[in-house]
Amino acid sequence: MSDTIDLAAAGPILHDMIKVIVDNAALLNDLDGAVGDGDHGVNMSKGFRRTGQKLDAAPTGLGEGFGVLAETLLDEIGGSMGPLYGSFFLDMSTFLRGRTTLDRDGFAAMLRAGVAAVVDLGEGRLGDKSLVDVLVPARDAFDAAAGRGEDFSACLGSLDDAAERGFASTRDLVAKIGRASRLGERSRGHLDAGAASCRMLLHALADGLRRQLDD
Amino acid sequence: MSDTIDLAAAGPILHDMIKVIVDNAALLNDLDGAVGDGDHGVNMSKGFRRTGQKLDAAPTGLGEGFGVLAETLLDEIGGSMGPLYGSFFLDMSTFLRGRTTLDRDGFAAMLRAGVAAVVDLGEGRLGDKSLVDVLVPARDAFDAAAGRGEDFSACLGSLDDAAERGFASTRDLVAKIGRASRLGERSRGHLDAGAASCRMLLHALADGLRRQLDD
Amino acid sequence: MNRIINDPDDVVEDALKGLTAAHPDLLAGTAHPRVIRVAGAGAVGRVGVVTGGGSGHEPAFVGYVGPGLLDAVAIGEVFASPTARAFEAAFKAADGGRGVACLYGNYAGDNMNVKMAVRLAARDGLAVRTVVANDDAASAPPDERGKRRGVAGEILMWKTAAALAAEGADLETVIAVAQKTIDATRSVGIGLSACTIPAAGKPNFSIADGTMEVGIGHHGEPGIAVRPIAPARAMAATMMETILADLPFARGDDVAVLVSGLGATPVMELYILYAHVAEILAEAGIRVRHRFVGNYFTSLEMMGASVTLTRLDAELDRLLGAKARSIGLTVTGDA
Amino acid sequence: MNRIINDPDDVVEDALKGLTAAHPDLLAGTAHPRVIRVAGAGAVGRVGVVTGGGSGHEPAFVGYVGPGLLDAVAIGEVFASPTARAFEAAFKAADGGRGVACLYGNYAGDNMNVKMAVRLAARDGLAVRTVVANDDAASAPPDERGKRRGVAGEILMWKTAAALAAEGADLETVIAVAQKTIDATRSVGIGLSACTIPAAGKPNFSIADGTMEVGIGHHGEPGIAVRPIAPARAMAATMMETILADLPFARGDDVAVLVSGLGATPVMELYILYAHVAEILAEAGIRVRHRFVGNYFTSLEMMGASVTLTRLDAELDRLLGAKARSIGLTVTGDA
Ligand SMILES: Nc1ncnc2c1ncn2[C@@H]1O[C@H](COP(=O)(O)OP(=O)(O)O)[C@@H](O)[C@H]1O
Ligand SMILES: Nc1ncnc2c1ncn2[C@@H]1O[C@H](COP(=O)(O)OP(=O)(O)O)[C@@H](O)[C@H]1O
Ligand SMILES: [Mg+2]
Ligand SMILES: [Mg+2]
Ligand SMILES: [Mg+2]
Ligand SMILES: [Mg+2]
Repeated sequence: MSDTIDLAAAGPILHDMIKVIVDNAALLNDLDGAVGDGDHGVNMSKGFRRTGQKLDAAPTGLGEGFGVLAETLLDEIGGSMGPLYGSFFLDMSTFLRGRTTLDRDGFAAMLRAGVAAVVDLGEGRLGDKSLVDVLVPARDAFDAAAGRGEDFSACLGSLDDAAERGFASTRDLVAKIGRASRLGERSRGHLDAGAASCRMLLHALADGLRRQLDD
Repeated sequence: MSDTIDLAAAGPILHDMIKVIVDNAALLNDLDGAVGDGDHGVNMSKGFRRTGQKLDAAPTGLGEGFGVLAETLLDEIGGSMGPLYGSFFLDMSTFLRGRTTLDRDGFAAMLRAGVAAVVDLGEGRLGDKSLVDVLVPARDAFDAAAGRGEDFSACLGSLDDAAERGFASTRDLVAKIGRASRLGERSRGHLDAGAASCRMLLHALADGLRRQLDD
Repeated sequence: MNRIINDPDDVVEDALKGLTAAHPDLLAGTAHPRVIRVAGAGAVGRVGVVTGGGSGHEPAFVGYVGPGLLDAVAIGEVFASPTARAFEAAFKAADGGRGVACLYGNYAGDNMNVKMAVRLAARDGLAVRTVVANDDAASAPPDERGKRRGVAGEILMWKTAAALAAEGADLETVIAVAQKTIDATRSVGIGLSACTIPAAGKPNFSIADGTMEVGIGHHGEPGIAVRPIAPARAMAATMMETILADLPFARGDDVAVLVSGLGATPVMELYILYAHVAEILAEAGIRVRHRFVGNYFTSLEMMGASVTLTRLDAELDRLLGAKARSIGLTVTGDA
Repeated sequence: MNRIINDPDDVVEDALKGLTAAHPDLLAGTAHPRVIRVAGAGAVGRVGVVTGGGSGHEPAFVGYVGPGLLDAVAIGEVFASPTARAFEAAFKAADGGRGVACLYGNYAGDNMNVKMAVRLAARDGLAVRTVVANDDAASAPPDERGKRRGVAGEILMWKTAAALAAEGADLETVIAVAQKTIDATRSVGIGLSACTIPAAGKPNFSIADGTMEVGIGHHGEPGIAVRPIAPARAMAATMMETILADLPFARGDDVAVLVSGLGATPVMELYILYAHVAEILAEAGIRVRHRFVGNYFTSLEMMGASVTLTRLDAELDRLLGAKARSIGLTVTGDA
């Protein structure tokens, strides 16, 4: 058991994040197909697969890895996902710059920076049926658990549960943002694709970090 | 009985020619529709109807009337029919210029001029499945009858019969000219639309002149 | 799907090869494969003017790169925003030392990628200011102008801003004239048939034969209403009602008019539409100073057309008439 | 049929209203309702250059009227020859006292109407000489060149002849350069979808989805073969085989290339096609001196494209680069 992540050792977690996106590309396409243009899996896996190749060639720590991922998304993925996820990982990577370890409060600050970048760029609000419905509850749950004095690992557990609930909550929402918002009421009853990919990414991240903390 | 036409008095024959085209526009369209683009009746009746209006407003003799018809066809009918029938009537009108009467040999010369204009312009030959399959046999039959010493009215009768046979002959021809030529062998078995209108016009002309000669 | 393509995923790459090969005197590639810049000296010593957007709207966007017009353009996949990096690279390609004006259309993806690109460029000390076009009067009510899409009116904004940049104006002034142009511009489209993104293989919307989509967007976004198809004269009336009232344009105004086909509508029909637009303007006492009729901003092989009006002051009038050369628009200045 | 028209019988008349209203600086009407002439002084003191043809091919034919290009054009109904009288009126409108060159395409109706018009003009003492374009290599075998149709290659013939007329050449010399241009020009088209003449209301030919009509004519005339649709690269290869071997073009030749859309094919696909054409020419050791890619000569909303090559000598090269301004083609001379 530890309270602090060695960022260099945490680099491989990125592979779990990449794998979950690549493996679930078809599922993400299907979710997007129900209310959007069915390309969310294509968009995401394009950038993530390419990042995997770069990291295979030149492994990095977690912070630099987030940077490579961000650069790749900004370089290769147009549309909304490139800049949204790109700025999420870019700002988390910027936060990690110069650090070798990450503790609970550092993680909280890093996540707040990433989530703020997404909200700032995309202007999405809670309830709009988007990434934000996963990111904001996850961030808030982590902060709340930390406020209650729980340890890093437990806080990540709260984050993971909140991300799952946030994802599930999108089913009953009417899309206010993105392509699905054109459908109005007809977007209700479908899970949001971006929320799905976000939930997968946060789960892989939390899981990887907890495994390292619990070692 | 007379041997000579009073051209001023023959003017109204043009109305018969106009009427037969206007009345048979649908038939001409149908014939053209089988192997062409189905507009021969439209094209012809447009020019002939307009000529009728002009002649109603300002009646003329036969020569001037041919001139009005020619001008109208050249003015208002694009495609092939405007110039072909236009030059047919223009050159016959030019031949009649300055004359007040027309005898058998004059008619032969006039018709030769008109037919030559059509052949010169359109480069159609006997057997190509076109106007020419009516015009050339009609002209030749008139000349032959005149050569046998028959009178003007009898020569017109020969012309009329030959025009009818020429028209009928187009059924078994393969089109070598005009739009129907694209169909090759498939054009066989259909009467030619231009030959039909030409046959109608020559019949109306011969009939009108014979009535005047036989008066 | 009967199209002139190779692998449907490569259409943008393949078309760019042809574009640079066909216009060596006008266009040049850059280190970024999705950025095209003007051939020759570019924006040295003056403000650079940039845009970017999805492919499939040709001649927009790349077709407006040229002397007196855009300096560089970022190119996205068909109907998709270029990447943030492509925008950033376009800014750098257009930089002549006096800053860059990025004049683009109001779409979620473009907004985000431009915003990120501006951040990326700022890290390298490059000053980029933006104007976002929202001329499509049919895409949101007047009190929600911020939601309106940018359509063919962008071309007039590029023209005035680039002409002013060519005169040596500073970045702030170029941005101000671009904003003034788009604020004085209203557009509306009518869609008559759908289009197919090659990689998708089938249309993702439909317009039934005998109907028209009034207010359609450049990607088939639904507009104000689906109506039975009407004569050209009635289409023009519907379109002009929408835009005249929106600015509003008034008796005595000077305007530029742009009638653009959406791709597959024959050019003769665009002139039929223009004839009615001109009639309506004459009746309204509005003077037409510049007229553009053709396929200026298309949506693949969609049928239909858009009408754009810009109210002109003396400055905009002068700038629209300034010399420019590009694939989509050449003004010789001899007229 | 989702079209921007009023009464389908009035499309030509309605479009002409829009054309003259949209281009007051370029086009002027004449006493003949189907004849448009260049605005301003016209051909005074030099040879007049005229063409004519059916409507529905816009920007051809009227879109090539302008300074340095055509002086007047006779306009027919959709896909139908203008009348003899319209051609005659165009000759008169273009007459600047040194005779008129009528440069038109090889179609039965046009041939006859031009011939009649020349006769009519001669009665009034106006000297008209003609060149008939027959650049469509797919429309008849090489030993029957007289039967070949005139297609997009006409544009290059108009350009060189008009540029020479602008230099002050006499009628014989202008006719000779037009003939030289078209003799050195070969074209071929591929059709990917049919088109509908508004007055007919439905297509009078069809191209099945998944097939292409190799060698199609500008009115849907059948070509060499109906084949399964192929990648752009293979289409280019087929087209280039047809035209390269026909002249034949040879290693070391200088050429102009014109890739024209037939109407509805997206412009990006024309550039995809051009990229392959350029590759093939480079491999064949043929140098491209002038390139034109766009919707230069269309067939209503037909999908598909044509490729035209002209072998250039120094004179043709110079004349193609000469300044000209028109709806369809503007050469600034700055390139
Ligand atoms: N402004 C925004 N802020 C946050 N998330 C957004 C925003 N716009 C769209 N999204 C997310 O993007 C997802 C769709 O992504 P994707 O399909 O890759 O892009 P596109 O809609 O361009 O095809 C949606 O499910 C939604 O979660
Ligand atoms: N060169 C020609 N010489 C004589 N007659 C011709 C020629 N070309 C076509 N025709 C005639 O024209 C007729 C068709 O006329 P029409 O339908 O009015 O014109 P289009 O073929 O232009 O639609 C044919 O039936 C044929 O008789
Ligand atoms: Mg998408
Ligand atoms: Mg999507
Ligand atoms: Mg016909
Ligand atoms: Mg016809």
